[in-house]
Amino acid sequence: MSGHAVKEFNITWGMVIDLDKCTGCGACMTACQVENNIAPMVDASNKLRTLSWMLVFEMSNKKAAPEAEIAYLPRPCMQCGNPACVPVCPVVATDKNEEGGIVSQIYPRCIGCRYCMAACPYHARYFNWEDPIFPKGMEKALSPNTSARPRGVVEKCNFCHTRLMKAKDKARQEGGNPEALADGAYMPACAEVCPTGAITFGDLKNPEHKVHELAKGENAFRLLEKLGLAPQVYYVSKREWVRKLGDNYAATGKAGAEKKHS
Amino acid sequence: MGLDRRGFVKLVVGGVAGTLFTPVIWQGLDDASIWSQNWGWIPRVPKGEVKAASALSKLCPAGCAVKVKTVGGQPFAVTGNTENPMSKGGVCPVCAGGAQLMYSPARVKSPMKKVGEGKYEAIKWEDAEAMLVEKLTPLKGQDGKIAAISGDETGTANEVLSAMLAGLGSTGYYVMPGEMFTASKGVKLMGGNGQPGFDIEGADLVLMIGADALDSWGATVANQKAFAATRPTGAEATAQFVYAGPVLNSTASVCDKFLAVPPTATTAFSLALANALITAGAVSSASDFGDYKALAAKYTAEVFEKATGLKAEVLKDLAAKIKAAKAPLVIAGASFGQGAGALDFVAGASLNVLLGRVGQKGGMTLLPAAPKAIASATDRENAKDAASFLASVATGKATPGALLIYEANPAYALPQAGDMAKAMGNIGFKVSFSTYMDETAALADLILPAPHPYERFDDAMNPYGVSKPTYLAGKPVVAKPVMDCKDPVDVLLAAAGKLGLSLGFDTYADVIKAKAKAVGADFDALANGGIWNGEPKGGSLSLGAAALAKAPAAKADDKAVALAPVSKLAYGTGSLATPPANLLVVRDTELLGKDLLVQMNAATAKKLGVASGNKVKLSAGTGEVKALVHVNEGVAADTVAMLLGFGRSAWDEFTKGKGDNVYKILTVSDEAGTGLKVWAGSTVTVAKI
Amino acid sequence: MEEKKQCKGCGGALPFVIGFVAAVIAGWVLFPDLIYSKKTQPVRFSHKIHQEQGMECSSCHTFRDDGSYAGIPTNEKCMECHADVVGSDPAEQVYVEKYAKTGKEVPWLIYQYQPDNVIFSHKAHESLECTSCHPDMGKNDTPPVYYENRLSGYSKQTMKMWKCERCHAENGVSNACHVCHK
Amino acid sequence: MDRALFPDGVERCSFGKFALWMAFITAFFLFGLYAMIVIFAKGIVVTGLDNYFGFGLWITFDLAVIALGAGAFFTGFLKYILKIDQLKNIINLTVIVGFICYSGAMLVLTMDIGQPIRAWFGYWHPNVHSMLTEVIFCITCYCLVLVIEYVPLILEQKQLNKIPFLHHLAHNMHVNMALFAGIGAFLSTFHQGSLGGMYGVLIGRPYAFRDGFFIWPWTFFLFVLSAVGCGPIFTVLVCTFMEKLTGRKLVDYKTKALMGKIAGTMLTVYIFFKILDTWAWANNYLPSVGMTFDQMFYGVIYGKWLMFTEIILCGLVPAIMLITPSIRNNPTLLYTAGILDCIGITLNRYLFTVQAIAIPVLPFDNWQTYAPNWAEWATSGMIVAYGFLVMSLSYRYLPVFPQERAMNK
Repeated sequence: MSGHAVKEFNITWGMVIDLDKCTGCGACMTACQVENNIAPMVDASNKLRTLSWMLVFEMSNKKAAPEAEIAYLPRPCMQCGNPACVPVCPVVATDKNEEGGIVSQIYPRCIGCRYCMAACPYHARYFNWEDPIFPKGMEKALSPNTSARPRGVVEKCNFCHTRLMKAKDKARQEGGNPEALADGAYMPACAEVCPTGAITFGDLKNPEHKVHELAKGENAFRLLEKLGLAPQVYYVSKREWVRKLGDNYAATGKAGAEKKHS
Repeated sequence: MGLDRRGFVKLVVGGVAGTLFTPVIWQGLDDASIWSQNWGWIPRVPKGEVKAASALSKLCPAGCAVKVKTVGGQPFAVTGNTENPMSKGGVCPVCAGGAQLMYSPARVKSPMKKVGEGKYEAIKWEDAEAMLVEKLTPLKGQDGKIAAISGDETGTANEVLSAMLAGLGSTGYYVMPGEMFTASKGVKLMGGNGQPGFDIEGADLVLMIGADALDSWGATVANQKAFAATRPTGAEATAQFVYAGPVLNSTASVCDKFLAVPPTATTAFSLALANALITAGAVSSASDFGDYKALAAKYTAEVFEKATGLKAEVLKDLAAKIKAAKAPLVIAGASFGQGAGALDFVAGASLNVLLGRVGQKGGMTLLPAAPKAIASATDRENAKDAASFLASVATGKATPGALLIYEANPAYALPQAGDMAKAMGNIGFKVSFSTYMDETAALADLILPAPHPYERFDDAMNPYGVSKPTYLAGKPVVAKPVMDCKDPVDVLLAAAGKLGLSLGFDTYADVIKAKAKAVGADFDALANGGIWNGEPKGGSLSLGAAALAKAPAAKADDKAVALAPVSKLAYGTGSLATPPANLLVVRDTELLGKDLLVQMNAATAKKLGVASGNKVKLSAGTGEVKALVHVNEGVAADTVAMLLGFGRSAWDEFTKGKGDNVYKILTVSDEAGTGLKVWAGSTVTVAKI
Repeated sequence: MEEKKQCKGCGGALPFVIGFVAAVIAGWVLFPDLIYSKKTQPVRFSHKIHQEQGMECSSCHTFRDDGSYAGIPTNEKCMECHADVVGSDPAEQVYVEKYAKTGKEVPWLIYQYQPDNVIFSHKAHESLECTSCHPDMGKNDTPPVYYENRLSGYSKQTMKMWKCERCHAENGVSNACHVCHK
Repeated sequence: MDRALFPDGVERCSFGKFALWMAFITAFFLFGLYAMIVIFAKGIVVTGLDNYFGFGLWITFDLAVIALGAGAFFTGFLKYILKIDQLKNIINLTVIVGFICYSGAMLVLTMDIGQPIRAWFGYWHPNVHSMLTEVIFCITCYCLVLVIEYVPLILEQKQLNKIPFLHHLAHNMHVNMALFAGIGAFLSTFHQGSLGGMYGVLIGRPYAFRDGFFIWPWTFFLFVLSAVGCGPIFTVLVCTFMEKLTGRKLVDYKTKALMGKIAGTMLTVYIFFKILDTWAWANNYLPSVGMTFDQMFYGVIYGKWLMFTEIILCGLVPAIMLITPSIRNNPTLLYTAGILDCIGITLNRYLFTVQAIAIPVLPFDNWQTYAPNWAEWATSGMIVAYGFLVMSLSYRYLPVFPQERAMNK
């Protein structure tokens, strides 16, 4: 069916998030909000109307005390290899055509039909319900890296794509190769800020990047692997119940999903 | 011949047809859509050169060594400082949104004078400073007439403050309660002195009793980095972490083992563990080992089970683990970073002594008192606590005429906050040196706005928890503050001068430079993101048996349940309401609309006859708090957990009136034998409404 | 019946033609004037004079160490020479009085203004001639008039997306959205 | 007073009565208009939609009316292409109903998108892979076709028709109506399908995702069938409603029964495949993505009863009723079956729109529930009112029902 094949790229920017390290402190969400100019909400407890490109879910093993366990799961955009959101957009406001495989979202093109939101099972896409009005003066502290979006368009995490552009320029300036950035030369805000280094970021295809091996680890898995969206975000956990919660196992009952490397 | 209807119609039709052959419609459509892409009321993003400047971001209690990113000189983001060995490139959630806090709507924009209940008027700095001097002059030289409360644990500003008071003939210098305070007292009870430190990095088993070391206890980021270093992604962990506390909190969520221990049973837990270790053959050369052993023996498996509601096997397993470990470390503290009293600390720390871990790599250390920049300043370990002070103000035992409040929010962040706020009413003249319009500033007669950390010089000596002497300092990132504010220390030094008292410095910057010199550090290196480290001092400790002997046995009260306040760094601190950039982080299972949620496990809920979603009233002492029930299996037996930091009555639209202030229902009691006030392990009664 | 007669009177297609022509003229002649407002630069900056001093373009329009492009220089740069009046040109006077002395940056009008949602790397386009996108300012003594679209707020010279795309396509450069948008 | 405008030889209620009726409807229309203005001014934040429910009442409404409006193209197809002449008695009505449904749907869509000013991007920057693009194009084109089919009807208005030019124009358009009917049939088939395709391609939404044929998921075909399975009978219901309202006979029962038969046949085919599809989905597809049938439902609001109501009570039952002559020929039963049929299809559209996105696909996520708020109801109501207005005017002034004169002698 149209648009339903995994797109291959020479560079595949991806994340490996170690859930055994994530304390759910929220620094990634804050750094993301700052980097991407998301205006503070007066009622941020209404999670059905908030904008959180990076969202930390709380997972529970659903056991009663004292066996109860929880884990925190940071959820950026999965930058799927086979995105559900891209083929459905009627106006090409989102695409996956660029080297690196980051799924774009173009606010000036988006008409706000929200079809892509309906398509994304990770809820990684958000509709801009209201104009981004910042408390007086705070607009002076806006980040230069992301344009402020008007209301009525859909927005989402793009792995801080502007940082990629800047990393490439730096490479050019220093006579390096912008298409072969060193590990760590380009990092999204969340990965950079994380105090426990739970988020590793890099090119999944590049053996010199840590993520290359980590993504293949025995405890690595992807969310909803079975749907075949082939996310570029991997998770790692030694806890089986966590891995099981990463996908639906009604059929197989087994944890840890079969790996399809994008 | 006039133009009739038909002719007119033709004309119009022709016009329309003609228009189709011009750019009007097409360009009009295009421009309209472009207009919708750049609406005038949507803020434009700044342009200019992007730089990063080192800063000491003292927004969180420990302070993060960070790089502040600026565009055209304007701070917009904060990233870690990878060169700094303390934060190693990590940033806490509060400091991550530090740049936005510069423009928090809650910032005090200029000096303000109270002109009536909740009414203020902006005044000029000269007038403000004159007013300060004028009010202090008559009180000069009378002990106890001028008091000061500091909420900054690590800054040298404390030296200026205490020295100034001393110089004005008052001993009324108090600090806000914190782990540092009780721990130092605890160390004294164990026959030592100095601030305890914990070498998490070097340990291969870390048992945290209460201490929420990976989120809100001690030097959070440093702790998190140490923890992370033992868990290389995709490889075997090199250390085990165990959390024993009332709530399955952030720390517990990543620990290998979580033991749900009610806040009322902390000492019992530690001593029962000591008992188990001793039975397993642990011996100590400490002089009071005999008494200690006898004392611990009282804490049998049965006592343990009764006090904690846990199975005795759990304790055995833990003892075995510890025994097997090469470098075990025990960290004791209140799960919310204060009010634990010294005995809980001693009980925990004594385990380190018992295991012979004091002064060892990966063990507990003692930090020597740092050299002072101002000789007449009060030593840190001699600090007195603000809670007791305000309590005596309430009863009229203390009658200060003026109160200087520096970076502290006693009206909000002290147990029985309601009474504390009232007590402040008995003080004639209150000055608040605060960056934000907090609850205390709202009660003050004079508000002197302090600069944001990126607008000022500041330093941090030995943040609590660090294993070796540590000194950080920072200088402003921006040329001038965005509000009309002055550095409180500069103001104090000037005032002191006018009161005829010279402390030898004119500005805080000079004080810090002197401090650096005294310590033997290079200020410029520090200001550029560096760090100074010294060596911990040796010295042995007793097991504190004498003190522990007075520890009351955990009493089971059927009517009341234990209250476990939870502190999450991201949601702010007593002196900082949830920052705008952190609002998203708060979960809807913690705060929903304007309601705070109270967490308890299903068994407790059943016992209390409440269910998820019920609105309940929790009361203790003179305070009461309303909340919605949320069943959470991560809470210890007969315990209810609630988040601190909500229920603000000042601040901004984002925090004001959101949730309720749990400090109101923390009840203070006197700790047997130590004379300390404690409020960890307060109990509350829960009633459905 | 009444109407029918008159209709004969009002010359068949004539009104139609009149309307048509009028509209076409309005659309091509009046409209462009209406939609754009004219603006002049805050300071009459003469590239010509500066070039005659033997200055290179790159002595003001530089790349920074991180590969980002400084674009139009800030006061810091200009004041290296013009902290005080050095010449006789009244325009310099204006600059020194209004900006250098007050520390206020000059609100230059950018002929190639691009909105926030566009990210453009001069570094990536270094191999191209400046003039292939920018007006040839080098010889200018008086900066050209700046035409601003009243509705969209863009400069008349703002390069539209289709132009960027065409050049990218011709040179085999990706036209993926994020290559140019942020 | 407006008697001169009535179609030849038919009675209409007094102008006063008519005006009163129009005023009554207009009230609803104006309230909806107010809501629409609020929405354009403040954005759709004023609706009940949220991060989990990007689609809600509006999209459901659109899909439903477009399905119900399918009577137009299908009847047209049968009348002009397959030459079932008897349908001429109701063809005009189907056109008007179709026109109302489609123009209404398009208006709702402009409200539904967050940036109405950019609505035209759908044509200027189309994404050929998107089923929604197909929908946008087909719906607008077909709406034009419906206009073309509606125009001659207007031109046949007694007074207008006196003008020779208009008279001939109308006539010529009639002559070529077969052509338009053909185009219409083609376009509608595609967008009815594309609407189903929209959901069928949602690989991330197990409730809606389906495999298919070439680029078209099975839902594509199911939506076409379900549309033609309810469109014709909906027209009959409208017609009957008008008869009850005006107390006049408009279309003979034979034609209605025929429409019922047509709808019934299509519905039967549809429901047969729908049941197969559902069975395969529950037993093959869901397990393959590790989900169970039960996981697709939640409480009462998203309970299994909805699916059973849709497929059995409002699918199988009316299908049987409509294809059984004895039942079909009993007016009461025919109308009952018709109502059930229309409810079933509407429910189907609702489930694909709302339930599909209510399901927490992430195992650690929770169910969310959606309820439309006043703004959505009011605007949807506005479209219904708009329909009533157009229909009332058409009925009063246009020769919609060729049989009316004879039947009301």
